[in-house]
Amino acid sequence: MALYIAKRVGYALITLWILSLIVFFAGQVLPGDPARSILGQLAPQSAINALDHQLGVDRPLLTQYWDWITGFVHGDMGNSYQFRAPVEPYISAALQHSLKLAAVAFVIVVPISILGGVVAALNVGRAPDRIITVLGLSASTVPEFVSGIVVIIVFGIWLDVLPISASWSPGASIPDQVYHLILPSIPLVLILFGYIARMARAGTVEALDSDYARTAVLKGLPRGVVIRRHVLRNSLVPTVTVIATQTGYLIGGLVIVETLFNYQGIGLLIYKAAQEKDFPMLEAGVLSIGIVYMVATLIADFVYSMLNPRIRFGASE
Amino acid sequence: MSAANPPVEAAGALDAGVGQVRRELLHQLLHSKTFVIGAVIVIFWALCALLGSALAPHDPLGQNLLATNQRPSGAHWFGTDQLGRDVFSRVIAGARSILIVAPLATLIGTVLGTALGLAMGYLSGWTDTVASRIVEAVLALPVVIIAFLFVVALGPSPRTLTIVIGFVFTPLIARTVRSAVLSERELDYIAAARLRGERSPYIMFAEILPNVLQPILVEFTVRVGYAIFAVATLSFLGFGIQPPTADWGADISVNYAEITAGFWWETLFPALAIASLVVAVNLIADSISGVLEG
Amino acid sequence: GANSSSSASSGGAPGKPGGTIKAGIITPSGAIDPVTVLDQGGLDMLAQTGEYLCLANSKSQLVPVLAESWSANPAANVWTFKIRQGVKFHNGQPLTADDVVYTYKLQSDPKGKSNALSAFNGIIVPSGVEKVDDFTVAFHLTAPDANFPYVCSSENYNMIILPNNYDSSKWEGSFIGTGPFKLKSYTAKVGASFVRNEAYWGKKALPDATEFTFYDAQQPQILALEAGTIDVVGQFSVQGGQALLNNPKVTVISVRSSAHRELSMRNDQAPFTDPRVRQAVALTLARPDIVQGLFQGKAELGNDSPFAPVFASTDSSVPQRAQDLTKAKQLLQAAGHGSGFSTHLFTETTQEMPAFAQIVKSSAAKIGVDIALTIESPDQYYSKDWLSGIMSMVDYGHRSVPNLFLQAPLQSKGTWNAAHFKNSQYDTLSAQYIAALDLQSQRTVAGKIQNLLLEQTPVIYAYFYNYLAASASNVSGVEPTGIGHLFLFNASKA
Amino acid sequence: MSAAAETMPVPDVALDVANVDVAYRVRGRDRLVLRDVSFHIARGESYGLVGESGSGKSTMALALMRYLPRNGRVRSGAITIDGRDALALGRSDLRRLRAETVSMVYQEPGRALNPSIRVGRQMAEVFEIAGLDRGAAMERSQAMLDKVRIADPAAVMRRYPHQLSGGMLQRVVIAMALASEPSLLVLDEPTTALDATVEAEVLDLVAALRDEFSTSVLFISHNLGVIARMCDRVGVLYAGELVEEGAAAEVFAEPRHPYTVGLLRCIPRRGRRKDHGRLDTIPGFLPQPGHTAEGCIFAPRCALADDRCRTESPPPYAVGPGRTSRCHHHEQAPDLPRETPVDLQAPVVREAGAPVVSLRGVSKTFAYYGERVRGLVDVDLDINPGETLGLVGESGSGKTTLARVLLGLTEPDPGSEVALAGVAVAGDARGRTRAQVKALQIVFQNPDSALNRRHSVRRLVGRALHRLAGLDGEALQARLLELIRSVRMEERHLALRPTQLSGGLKQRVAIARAFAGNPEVVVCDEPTSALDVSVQAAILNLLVDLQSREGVTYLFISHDLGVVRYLSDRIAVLYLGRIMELGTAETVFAGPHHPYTEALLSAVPSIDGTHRERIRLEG
Ligand SMILES: Nc1ncnc2c1ncn2[C@@H]1O[C@H](COP(=O)(O)OP(=O)(O)OP(=O)(O)O)[C@@H](O)[C@H]1O
Ligand SMILES: Nc1ncnc2c1ncn2[C@@H]1O[C@H](COP(=O)(O)OP(=O)(O)OP(=O)(O)O)[C@@H](O)[C@H]1O
Ligand SMILES: [Mg+2]
Ligand SMILES: [Mg+2]
Repeated sequence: MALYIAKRVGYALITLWILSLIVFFAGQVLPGDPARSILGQLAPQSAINALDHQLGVDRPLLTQYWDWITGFVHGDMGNSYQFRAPVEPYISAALQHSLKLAAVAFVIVVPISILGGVVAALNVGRAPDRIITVLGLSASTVPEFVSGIVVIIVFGIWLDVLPISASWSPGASIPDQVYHLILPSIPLVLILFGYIARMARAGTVEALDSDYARTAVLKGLPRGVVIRRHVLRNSLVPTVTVIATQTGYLIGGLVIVETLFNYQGIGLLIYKAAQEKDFPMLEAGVLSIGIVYMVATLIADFVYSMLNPRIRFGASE
Repeated sequence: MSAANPPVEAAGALDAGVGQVRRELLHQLLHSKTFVIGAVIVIFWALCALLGSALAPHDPLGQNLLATNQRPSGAHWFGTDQLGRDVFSRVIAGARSILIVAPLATLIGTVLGTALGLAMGYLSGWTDTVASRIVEAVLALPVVIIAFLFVVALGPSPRTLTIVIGFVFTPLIARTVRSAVLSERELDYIAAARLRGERSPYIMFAEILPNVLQPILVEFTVRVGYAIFAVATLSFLGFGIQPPTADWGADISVNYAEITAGFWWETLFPALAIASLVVAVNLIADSISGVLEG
Repeated sequence: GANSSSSASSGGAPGKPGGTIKAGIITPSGAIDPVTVLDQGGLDMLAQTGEYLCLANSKSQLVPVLAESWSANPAANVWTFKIRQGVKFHNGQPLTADDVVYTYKLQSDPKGKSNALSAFNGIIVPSGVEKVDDFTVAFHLTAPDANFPYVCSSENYNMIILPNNYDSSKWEGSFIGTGPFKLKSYTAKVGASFVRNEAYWGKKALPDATEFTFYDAQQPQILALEAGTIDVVGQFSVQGGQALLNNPKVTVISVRSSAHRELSMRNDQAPFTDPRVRQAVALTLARPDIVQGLFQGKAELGNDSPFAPVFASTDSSVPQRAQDLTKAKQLLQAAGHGSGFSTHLFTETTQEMPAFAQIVKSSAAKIGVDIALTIESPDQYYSKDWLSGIMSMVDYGHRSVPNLFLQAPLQSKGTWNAAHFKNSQYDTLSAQYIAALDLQSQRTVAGKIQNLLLEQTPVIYAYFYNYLAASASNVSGVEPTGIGHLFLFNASKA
Repeated sequence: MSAAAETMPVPDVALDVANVDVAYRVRGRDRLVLRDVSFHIARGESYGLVGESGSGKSTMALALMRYLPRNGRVRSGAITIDGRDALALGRSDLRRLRAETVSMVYQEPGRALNPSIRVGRQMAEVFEIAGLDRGAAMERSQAMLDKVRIADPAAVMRRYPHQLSGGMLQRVVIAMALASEPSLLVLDEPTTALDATVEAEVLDLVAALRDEFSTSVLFISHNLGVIARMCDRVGVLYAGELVEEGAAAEVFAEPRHPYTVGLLRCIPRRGRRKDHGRLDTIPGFLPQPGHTAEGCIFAPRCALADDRCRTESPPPYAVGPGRTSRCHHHEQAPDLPRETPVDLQAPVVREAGAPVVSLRGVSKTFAYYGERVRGLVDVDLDINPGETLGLVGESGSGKTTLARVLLGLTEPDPGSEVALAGVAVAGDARGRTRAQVKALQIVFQNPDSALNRRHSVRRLVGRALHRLAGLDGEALQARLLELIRSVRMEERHLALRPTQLSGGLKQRVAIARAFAGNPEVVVCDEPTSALDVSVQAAILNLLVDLQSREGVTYLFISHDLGVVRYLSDRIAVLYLGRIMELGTAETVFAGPHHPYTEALLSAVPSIDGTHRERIRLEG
């Protein structure tokens, strides 16, 4: 078990390191130089050169990478070119925002979609199954920009019941923040619903067909108990891991939703950073997303292994 | 062993022949309602993509600056957009880029992902460990950022979209193929091949590949749906085909801002087109995997 | 929406004081540093608490602010500004000539990184800034400039006056200035809030406080205004802003401006080496339709020269170019391109520019000219295609005088001469215009330039669009400027 | 139970199945897999249901538990359990029936228990249904585990299923099944997944508990020996029909249906060896599921069949007290003509000459979740040219590992030495010369896994000929045909893929492939254990034929001692990766033995009912 976890953590660290290499060197394809993008098209070349030197972007790439990555490891994420200030507060604020939105979306979508998946599984091939499957499919295929605009118009403008902007005033209470996050989370809920429900359904169908479910039924246990105690316990565990793999998308992939709802999440932050050639911001942002993603997968792995005695107790016979 | 000694098991095939199995699968597909509905929609859009403006009542590019943002009417079934162009015609003509890019990108991703997945699964060891880490790292990158980098390097175009989506799909498909290969490589026919002295490429492509084609096919059909979604989203961000060519995602992106002004038709119809196409592709994918796996 | 020209709001009955006005503006693209700000969000922030020597108002007239008056010597190469007395910075420190000198030396240092350098370039260097006495500053120009006060106005938006020796890169922490509002809080990427400066030297601001929320796109701002989350949208374009134009609960504030798009054709590359070809393309545009279609009428016709109708010096007797396809075809024929040709237009994804590019494409197609479009992000456009594309279209913001428009984009040595237009007659005329001291002689030269450019058509100027801001209809006194400031000190909520 | 007995007339039968038809709905059509099946089980009786794979045994069991798969349905007939009409029960009655009256145990004990719930908790559920509180239920569970002779039940109850061995698990499952003291216990191949020695223990346990609980038992197996040992009466199921029924001893001693007769002749019994002549076989194939032929279903494969058989379905003829046979010619059945001639040229072992293969100090250690698993420990072994060396041992003893090391598919630990014709060879097949690779081939246990299901027979065998015999073009085609005929298949089979072939045919293809490069040694790793007995016999005959013609050497791995004895010249016994005993077949079977060999031999149930006294191994 400890070995298992240690190996996972080791792998995650290697993955993060590769990720850092990818962002760092891929970021170099961005045209023009950072100083030009800070100072504008009209600035004289001498000023550009001076600023480039000050930013250190005229040093050899490997040196830059080394300085950056060693700084990062020591908790120094570097300075933003755009804001000429440490990147860290921007990243952490945006990350907090993103995590909040992801949390709200998860809190809504996980119960609904698991319920949907289980109900579908219990009715395999019958009307509820078809309806849930097709609805889920359809919901998860509507691009966010379509569903987002629809909910804004319906709930924000016509019905005027929910705030259409996800940004709350400073010092807003947690319930107030959640209240602001309901609308933005709807497109995410729609997209994730079909996906998670599908997983939950597949897992449950498999568990229902298993020998141990048969044992439970043939013991004479009531159906409800069989499902709760024997089926769901095993069928939902893999779903947990699947949910974790969605955190990458939920944290970093919401550029459109964040734009639409004017929400300062990390997706938008790094997208802007890429546009502004703010390398330190871009790199730190992508790496932070990577870290969150890895941590989520690790937690899922951990939960999985806790819920799965086969791993928890090693494989010793 | 002589001719006089007749085979012990005189009867021939137990199971149906390959051709017959294919025919049966097709039969099953054609009798599945979801498949038929999906296929009809996809065929409809494919026709639009092929014939394009020939089917459209108006020139999809024809502007009329004095009749912009007209509501749907007899003359313009879906109304006109902010340059006075016929939305219906643009929806018809807009099928083309997405219907070329999405399957092509998926195909590229599938081919590369299959090759990578085969190598990871079969060669295992270091190849697998290293490739798996890279795959994980790429998967942790937000797609929009990947797309942005490619667009910067290659310029916005359908070709760029194809490459981006193919690139993003490669690791995803590689993961699926890898896990299929992992269970396949434990089978004894692989050992048998090694006992004939076969080389790795032969084993990967001639022995294993045909056996993992089924999950790959299922993955492919499912991925086409995601590809359509992705193409629409990236076109929405302006990474795809350039105006004035009609394109659903791009048309939504230039017009969605006007929904609040009441010009819903400019956005709604391309959005419905996207939704119908993705749902149709998913219906097909669903029934194909149902038939193959069930 | 209800319309108001800016004069209506400034000339209306004064609103009642109090309340908090909430505005949405575009997110500043970087740190708020008076030296480096180069975008609208940033300049909006500077001007909330900072003040200029003078202000170019919505009618392009100069109004004294921190300078009480100014005057030039006859050669127009030494300008003397009288600084207002009794003005205090938010930290209580009084304003003196030292502060002005410090600010101007800082921003005009060619070795510095100031965004204002482009405006000071060739006009003034730090050594030309001279403190005469505690409340007088003299500027010794490197070349005569009759319009120099505009360079010292809000037009040159970086030029808010900083306290002597203030480190501009720390400004984001204090927003120190002399203006009617003081900073309450600022959160990068999110927003800022301000409170009334009770120690203000002039008329006190009406609102108790203002709150700015930053938006990355126009759409959420519009939605926020409609939903009542904000009271004011700092700027919007007709593209995507139709909802505001059509909404009775919204007041649209429209300011005439000289903001425009320049569609350059490479004068040094076939087939655009022939002025007849350039004219032909220009003749295909149905400009009134474009103004209607793209701007719902909230723009003025361009006549293929930078002399916008809003400029006082523009010679309005020069005939307006109109669509004439027959003539265009004849011109092409005469130039030897009777059967048309193919070319390429590069432009950016800014506001209506993609739509305008499509209009150009379809208009040119009517005379057999086939234009392929590349529409890219501003970054890419500027770094790759701006000055090299065979046809390229770029955006120019508002200026109160046409000087800038006449120089860099059109003069033979102009650094932004995307058309690669080299015409000695034009160079002479434009130099004359800039040196002309009085309006009458300016207008005379302007007429000549306008005619020359109509004949040469190196660049197509199809329209000058209004600067648009919007407020909820119960809010009055919102004052934008053509260059993008948003002044809320006169705003009030009914 | 006793209370009920007082108030109700005691039903004389625990289970009565009358004229039951069961169908599965496949692609919109009903596929009949059980037709007109009738039998009953008296109180306290043990009834065996035998039949080859696919004959419908499990379907029968599930039908009476009312737990058919979603697409399955009892079309007609009646099932009465303990006097209650099982098919008419409502949901709660059905639940009560399952909780109180019938229990079922099935093949894979590892999968029958919920992997994520502790064993004790799962057991206790049974008692909780009966109304006990948690504490009492746990106590009773422990007592029950004690009854199934599990050492330290308290500790076992705290374990998760994966922490128990297969035998332990099956005991837990049986304990759970018996906990409610059911009147009927259904056991569907309860020992098929277990080792011979473990199987024997579980069977002993079931027999003992049956006496103790006086439960009726329906015992399902394809293993005639097991049925013979466990059951009072037996029913033989063929393609969904019960073709013969009667007292177990009588049916096995004197079968009255040609199918039963053929089946018994397929099995190498009573110490039969290859030099005694061929095994007999049953021609043809099991009919397709859902077949709808007229007449007797066995007619197409029956040497006695006449026109009547092909048109008229035989009724269950009474052929003795309590015996029935669905054969018009049940009188002639015992004299069924042989399908395969007895004469067989037994292969000659070339006594002279050095061993073809010799292993010296071969060990293999696996790393498994950080633990070291010793697959082979210091094995020394010589295989002589032309002989058949039988390798036996329980599951996990290292038989397959030995084979793979020999072939170069698994690299042995350093220091191990594998020599081919006296020449040391590389541990990995990739490091061996082509001739060395060619010399060693294998027939795997499971032909489904061993044959690439996407390749045709032509390609499967042709590629081997190309690579190993270096043939091409015409020569290849000619040799291909020859080879395919020598395994008694036909040219038309060449175009088919494995999925279109029966298990027996597939194994023939695998054999043909193994012989493509004229190997010196062919390893047969349980080549018949995935096959039904009737097919097994034909494959064994083929292997013997090939050996006598090609002079090849076999390393024959099996856990079926009858088969090993039939085929082998010498036998090696493997236990925990070590060779315990090595000698000629006769000496090994005759003793004196290593204690493990003794345990193994005594564990095997035989049809003939001649048990050795069971030897138990500790540890
Ligand atoms: N769910 C199902 N749908 C369709 N056909 C089925 C289904 N389950 C079993 N069958 C078919 O019914 C027949 C009888 O199957 P069953 O499992 O009862 O056989 P069995 O005698 O238990 O075989 P084995 O010894 O392999 O366990 C087989 O031909 C099988 O393929
Ligand atoms: N790849 C492997 N990794 C780890 N352990 C293995 C591996 N292969 C085999 N083993 C272990 O080695 C031992 C011997 O296995 P082997 O497969 O040789 O047994 P066997 O006698 O063939 O058993 P069976 O009768 O079940 O086929 C077992 O304990 C098994 O768990
Ligand atoms: Mg069975
Ligand atoms: Mg084995």
